[in-house]
Amino acid sequence: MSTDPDPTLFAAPPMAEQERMVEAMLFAAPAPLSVAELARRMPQGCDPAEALMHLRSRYAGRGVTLVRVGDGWAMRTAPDLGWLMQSERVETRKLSRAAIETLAIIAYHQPVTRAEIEEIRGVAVSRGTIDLLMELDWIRLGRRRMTPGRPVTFVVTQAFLDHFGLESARDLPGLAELRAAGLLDSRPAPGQGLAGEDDDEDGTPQGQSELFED
Amino acid sequence: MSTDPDPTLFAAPPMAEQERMVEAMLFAAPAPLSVAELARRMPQGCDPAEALMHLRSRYAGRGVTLVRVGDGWAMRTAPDLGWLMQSERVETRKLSRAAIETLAIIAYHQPVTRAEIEEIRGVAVSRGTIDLLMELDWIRLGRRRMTPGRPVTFVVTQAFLDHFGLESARDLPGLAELRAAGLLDSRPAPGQGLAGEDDDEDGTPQGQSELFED
Amino acid sequence: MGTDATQEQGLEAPGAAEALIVDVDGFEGPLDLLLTLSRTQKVDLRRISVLQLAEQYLGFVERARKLRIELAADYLVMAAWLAFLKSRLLLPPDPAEEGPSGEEMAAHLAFQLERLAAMRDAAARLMARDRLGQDFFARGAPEAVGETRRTRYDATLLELMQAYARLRTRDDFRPYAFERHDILAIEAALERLTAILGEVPDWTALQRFLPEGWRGSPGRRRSAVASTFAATLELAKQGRVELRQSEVFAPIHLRRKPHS
Repeated sequence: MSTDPDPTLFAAPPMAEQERMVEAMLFAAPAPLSVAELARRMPQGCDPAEALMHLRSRYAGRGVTLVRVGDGWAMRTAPDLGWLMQSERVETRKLSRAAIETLAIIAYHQPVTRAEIEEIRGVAVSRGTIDLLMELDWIRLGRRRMTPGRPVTFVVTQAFLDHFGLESARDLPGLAELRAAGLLDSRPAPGQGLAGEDDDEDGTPQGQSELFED
Repeated sequence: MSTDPDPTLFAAPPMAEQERMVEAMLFAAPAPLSVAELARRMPQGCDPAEALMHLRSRYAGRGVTLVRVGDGWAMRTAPDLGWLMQSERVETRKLSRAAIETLAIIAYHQPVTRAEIEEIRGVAVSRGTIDLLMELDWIRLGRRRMTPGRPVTFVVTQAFLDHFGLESARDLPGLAELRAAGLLDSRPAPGQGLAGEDDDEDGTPQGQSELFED
Repeated sequence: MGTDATQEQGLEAPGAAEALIVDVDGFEGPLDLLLTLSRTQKVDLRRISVLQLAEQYLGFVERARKLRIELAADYLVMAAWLAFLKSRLLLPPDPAEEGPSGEEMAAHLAFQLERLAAMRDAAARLMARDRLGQDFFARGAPEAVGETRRTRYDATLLELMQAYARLRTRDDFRPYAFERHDILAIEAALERLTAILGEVPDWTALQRFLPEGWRGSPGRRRSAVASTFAATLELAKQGRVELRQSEVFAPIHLRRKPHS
């Protein structure tokens, strides 16, 4: 009659133990892990989000810190100690000015179409530039714009956030000021304006401004 | 960026800071680092051996531990948490033609015996094919056919339906639909080809072939 | 050094412009050139004189023409547009004229320049950030603890349907053959006998081994008898059954061979 199952079989491990688990997984992982991914690997009933908070404060100010990268979490060395890791530095290809500017425009204006990038820079975007940024895994295709021709848009990736040490695209330097100055608005040229953009007034979110609309 | 030369030249950083340095270096290093290697990278007057001892006790019992490897030191996930690190490397492979055809026959004709599958395919069904489909949990044994020899039958599983996005095997499009969708040549298929079905007159369910009698 | 500087000062305006022309390949298009020219006004971009800028640009294009330096088409398109803008800005507005006013056009150009400058600045700030692999680092030795390799087989619904379609339509092209509804194959009889042999330790008439459904109609019965008999011969040859017939045309009996 009283066949109560062993309660320890079903109770989640203590929080200290969950913290250890999250610590071990993030430590071993080559790429950021989301709360969902952590939860999937842990026993039922665990709360990785809470464990992460404990862990984050434990690592605050240490040589290795817990950082948020988009919807993932990762362990990274403290930036002020970078000089110790000379031998681990990866030599990165020097990016062209076109590539750097295109990347910045995508980051600050995302989701953004190729035509919009060209409008901002005043020159055509070469295919090689987009390919290179894709190859670096810093940009990817976003959803299509609901305008005639349904052009593809570009957005930045989690790897971009990881590379530049950003928690989210909202943390881009100077984003709020740029927005306040109206420099992230999509402003068509008077009269002759870009044909495509005039059709854009169907309420499609325009660039990063949507990040602030909530 | 560049630290003032004076304090680092003449006074070693505080031990807590040295501990941070060792922590960051061990974390970022691709291989264990010896005390000599640590000392070489750190400012003059540092004592990495002592920093290592502090670090070791700091990590005692955590999800990550400091371990000695030969004459070097490394950080490793705690051995008792190894089960969390079962990072599966998944290789996707296409099903062989024999397997996909066998699976298709089972899906369209279930419950179906091995002899019937062979009759439809015109070649023997290898044991490996059936085993693979069983292992994938896409097919399972149905009830035995009430005919001489009581042969086993095969049916598709819930996992099969999940994988192929079907609510039931009856959602599989019939030949007419396949043809309409351009998946079939225009010539109509002949009436019935299942020899085994003659034995089925004892009221056993007729399988899915009825779906095609249109 | 000092004398060089003095000499350059005297030639500053044309010298700088010619340096720009020679370096025209270094510009990322006309907007970039305009931005560079606008810097010479040494004012906030918001208070830039677009008229003056247009004149600077047109002067640049004019000098390039004199120096026989070929400019790409988009530089010339920009020059034409700026000439148009200049005329709009200088002439009193004509109410009959359609399209945007010179001020609107100038304001938009100023906005474009300011936006491009802002993006340049943002790009520089982005690249100046601490970067992964440069200033902060990921785990140097991601652990391969207990990596399990698993093969996942994949197949799509389309492939499944196509496989089935292939099978079903193949029948269309099969060489003509009699449908074998009333023929019991020897293989089938053999398989059946083998399966039930264990249950017949004693002498049993061959007729009893005919499958269900094959005992009624004479045609089917004949086929079943022949196949089953052939199958018993095969099994006898393998040493698995014993056969017995008391006289010619008498019923044939069989049993499992002891110790087989």
